[in-house]
Amino acid sequence: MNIQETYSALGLSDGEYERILGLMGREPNYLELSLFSVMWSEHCGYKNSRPLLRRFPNEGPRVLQGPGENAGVVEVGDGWALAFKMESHNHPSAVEPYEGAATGVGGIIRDILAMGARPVALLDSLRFGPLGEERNRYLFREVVRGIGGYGNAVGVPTVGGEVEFSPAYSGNPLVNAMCVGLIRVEDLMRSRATGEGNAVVLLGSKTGRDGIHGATFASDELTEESESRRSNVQVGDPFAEKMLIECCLELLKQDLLVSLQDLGAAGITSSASEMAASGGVGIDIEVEKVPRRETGMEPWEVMISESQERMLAVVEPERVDEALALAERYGIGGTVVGRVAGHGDLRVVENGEVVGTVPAEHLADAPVYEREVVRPAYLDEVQEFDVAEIPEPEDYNEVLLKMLSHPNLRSRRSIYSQYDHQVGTDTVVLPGADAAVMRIKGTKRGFAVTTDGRGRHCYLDPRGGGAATVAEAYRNLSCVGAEPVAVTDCLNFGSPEKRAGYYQLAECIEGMSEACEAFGTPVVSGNVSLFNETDRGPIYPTPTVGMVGVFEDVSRYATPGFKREGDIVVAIGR
Amino acid sequence: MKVRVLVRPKEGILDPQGEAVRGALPALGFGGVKTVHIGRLIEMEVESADEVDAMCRRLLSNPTIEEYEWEVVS
Amino acid sequence: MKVRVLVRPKEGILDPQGEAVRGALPALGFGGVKTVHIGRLIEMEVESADEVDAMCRRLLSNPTIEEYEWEVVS
Amino acid sequence: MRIGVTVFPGSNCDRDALYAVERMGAEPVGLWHAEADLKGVDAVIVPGGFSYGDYLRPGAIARFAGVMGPLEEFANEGGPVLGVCNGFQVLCEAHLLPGALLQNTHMRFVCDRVRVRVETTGTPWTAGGEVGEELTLPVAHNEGNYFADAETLARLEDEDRVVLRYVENPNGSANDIAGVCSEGRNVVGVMPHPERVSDPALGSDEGLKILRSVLVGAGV
Ligand SMILES: Nc1ncnc2c1ncn2[C@@H]1O[C@H](COP(=O)(O)OP(=O)(O)O)[C@@H](O)[C@H]1O
Repeated sequence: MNIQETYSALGLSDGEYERILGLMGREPNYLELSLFSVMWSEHCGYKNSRPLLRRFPNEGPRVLQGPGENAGVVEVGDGWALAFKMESHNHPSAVEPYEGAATGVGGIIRDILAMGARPVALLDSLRFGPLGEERNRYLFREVVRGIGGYGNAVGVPTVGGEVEFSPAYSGNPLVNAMCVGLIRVEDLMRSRATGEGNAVVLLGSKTGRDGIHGATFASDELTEESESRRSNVQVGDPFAEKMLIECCLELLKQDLLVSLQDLGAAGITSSASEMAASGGVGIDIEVEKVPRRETGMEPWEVMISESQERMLAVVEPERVDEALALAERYGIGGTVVGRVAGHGDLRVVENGEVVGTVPAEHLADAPVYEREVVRPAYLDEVQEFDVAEIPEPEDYNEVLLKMLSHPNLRSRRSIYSQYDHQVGTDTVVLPGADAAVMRIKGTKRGFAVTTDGRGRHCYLDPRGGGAATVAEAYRNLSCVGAEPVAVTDCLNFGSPEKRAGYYQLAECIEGMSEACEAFGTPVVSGNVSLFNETDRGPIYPTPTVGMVGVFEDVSRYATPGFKREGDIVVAIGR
Repeated sequence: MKVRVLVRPKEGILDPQGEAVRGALPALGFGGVKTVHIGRLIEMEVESADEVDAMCRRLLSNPTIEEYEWEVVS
Repeated sequence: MKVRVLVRPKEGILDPQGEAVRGALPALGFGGVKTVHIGRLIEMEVESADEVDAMCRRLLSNPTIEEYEWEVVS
Repeated sequence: MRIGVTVFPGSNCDRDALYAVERMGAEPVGLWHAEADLKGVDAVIVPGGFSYGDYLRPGAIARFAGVMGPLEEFANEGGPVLGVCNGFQVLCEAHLLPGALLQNTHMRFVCDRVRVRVETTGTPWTAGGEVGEELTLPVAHNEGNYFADAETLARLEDEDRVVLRYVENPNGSANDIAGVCSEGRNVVGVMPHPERVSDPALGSDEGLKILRSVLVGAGV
């Protein structure tokens, strides 16, 4: 392979390769190129969405941590805070639904854990094609099983979510998972690496070839070829995750960690380079020390493997033994795999020999593609439609029955009854209401959480749909009696390289931002999933919103349902 | 005729069950076990063996993460 | 040495998984399958075969509901 | 009264059980799986979860953990032991209770609230209830389908050892059994989670009827 074939195969464009040459001042080797390729994928580098994301308001009186960390954090009161984030696992779930959904749950839990918080609630926002098609039925059944299979075992209750069916999602399901964690304000952890000479410790499972180039894969359209790249799929191990959670929380409690970061997309590469870049330091990874599950792995494979259930921690040298002993007690792996260094590079060392060096800030410095926002032609067409033209139904009873039995409206019980929604004994309002309500033990306080998405609305009117999505979440929280405080989101869109896709993305963000400003609910974290397209075309633009609200007194919650004969029914609003 | 199908995690794919069992064994008093892999055993009574391979591929195993082998046992 | 253990539901014990697979086959166009039973396949690398039977009895199978067989495969 | 709660790798209702013990008005004591020491507790709860990931079979591995030796001794000497959900599975695997828990017949995990009937008050964990009394308790399991051979089932019924029975069977259990006790009656296993309904803040404390029985039995 010549160099151009090599970088193209890694998903880098000519311009991006030029940029790498410029930054490095020399030709990168294959390992270094791999590092750039994963860090500059849309999934890690947000190269198509970053300029648009700046539009989101992200400040507010309760915000302790906005976007940029592993999760956003808001203050609840009495010294408590909530860390939360939503993330997509659409592509992995399209290929292997059970494991894709399961590892999606595992990944978002580790994001919350990285903030030092105990994960206390999960939600899932799902989209599938119509259930008349066998493949869609399979995806739906297995995704739900996967979410339950992981969440139930790991002991974090799945307290809410939503699901919709539409032909727009056939073959490209959306699987978005949200996690909320609880933490004392003073215990908030950040991922910034500091302290030259501190040890970098890898915690959790062994490293295999799982998900190699998964981050690049997640940023591609689904094609026959990506189907055949399935051998990359990651398999989740909720048991290992459970032990990882308990171990990390204990390490934090005993004050043994300087910083903590989850290993998600792009594995050690992204975690180490992000920790280094935000701390303004360098990190040396001694790649031969990384415990492996498979033989014959190359350094680049170890560096970008997405093996699940791993965390990276920075530990002071004199606390290392204590930290490793604790990992042993929890039956998980704990290995010193590197050091914080004075230089600003991510340096990969194999048996004493440097096999790759890239300044961490360059890896974080993905190119940004700003495009012109041009209104696509389809909008005029769809907006011409006049609702008044729909003929009045003759039999409203029949319409009502039809509506009630529609897959998008009928009861979700068959889904949430497969999720343990009570483990932890904090779930005050169970699934089936407008939002889940959780208490915080030892206080009168609590919080409510919901997820919402309106793909069709966003397709017909991206700005209005974006705003309405936020408004729906806001209403859901209001209905249970909570004060809505902040938002996380997952932007599921088609290709931004196409005019309609980019317009939808930009306009939805605008609509969501306007609504968030109006409601005073800043966006504190989120995730982007672009290129959701199959040969049948793009999905509906589907930003999903996860909103969190708080209660000063959680006993003052409301639930839907008529409570008493004779009560008066009032409709509020226009 | 009776057919036996063995389904196991593909080479290189994580086998959390096997790992957990192996990891637990020494503490449980079972020494000397180096690796453990856990899969599925499927035994079927079929009229002919013609379609067994197709069944393995389409239903009995998940080709994304598993491999299978089968044999006629009687 | 490599040991293979097969664990299956005892005769007469409900096997909902096996039933479900059998029930799903016709819809996929696979006829002529009379019974399906699903059990566990365990493959281990062990230092000696001395303890394998005890492991099967005490850990790898539950005699209340399952039966096992094992063999050295290499 | 001091009540121990075992903590296996993968237990996930251990913290809930410890909290419920506090709600009962007793002193909670965590019992780490690797330590062969019951720390002098007066009763033990084996909580729910997925010990060792439920890999192999639920409860199969946990049964060999260090804490199980003294627990078996304690049980054989008549000490009150309650297994909840995965704890029930562990106690069956350890032969402290008869039978086994198979996969739910509908093959799905089920999380719901179900009505159960108290069938006997002759155990330390139901002494505070009434025979025939109905409770609404949460269930959350994939393998809750109680199985025992015909002879064992007949014995359990004859000897009044069915402790809780489902009013509506959520998993296919033989004889609608939701809980049984040992021959000595001191070891009880139940699939429903009494600890999840032990706090009015969550809408019900019916589970305390079961948990607090052990205080009644001990004359507290
Ligand atoms: N995929 C899911 N996972 C968990 N719970 C769900 C899911 N889908 C729906 N629910 C539950 O059912 C409730 C009602 O669903 P739905 O009518 O779709 O919600 P909404 O009130 O947001 O329109 C949700 O608030 C949630 O509690």
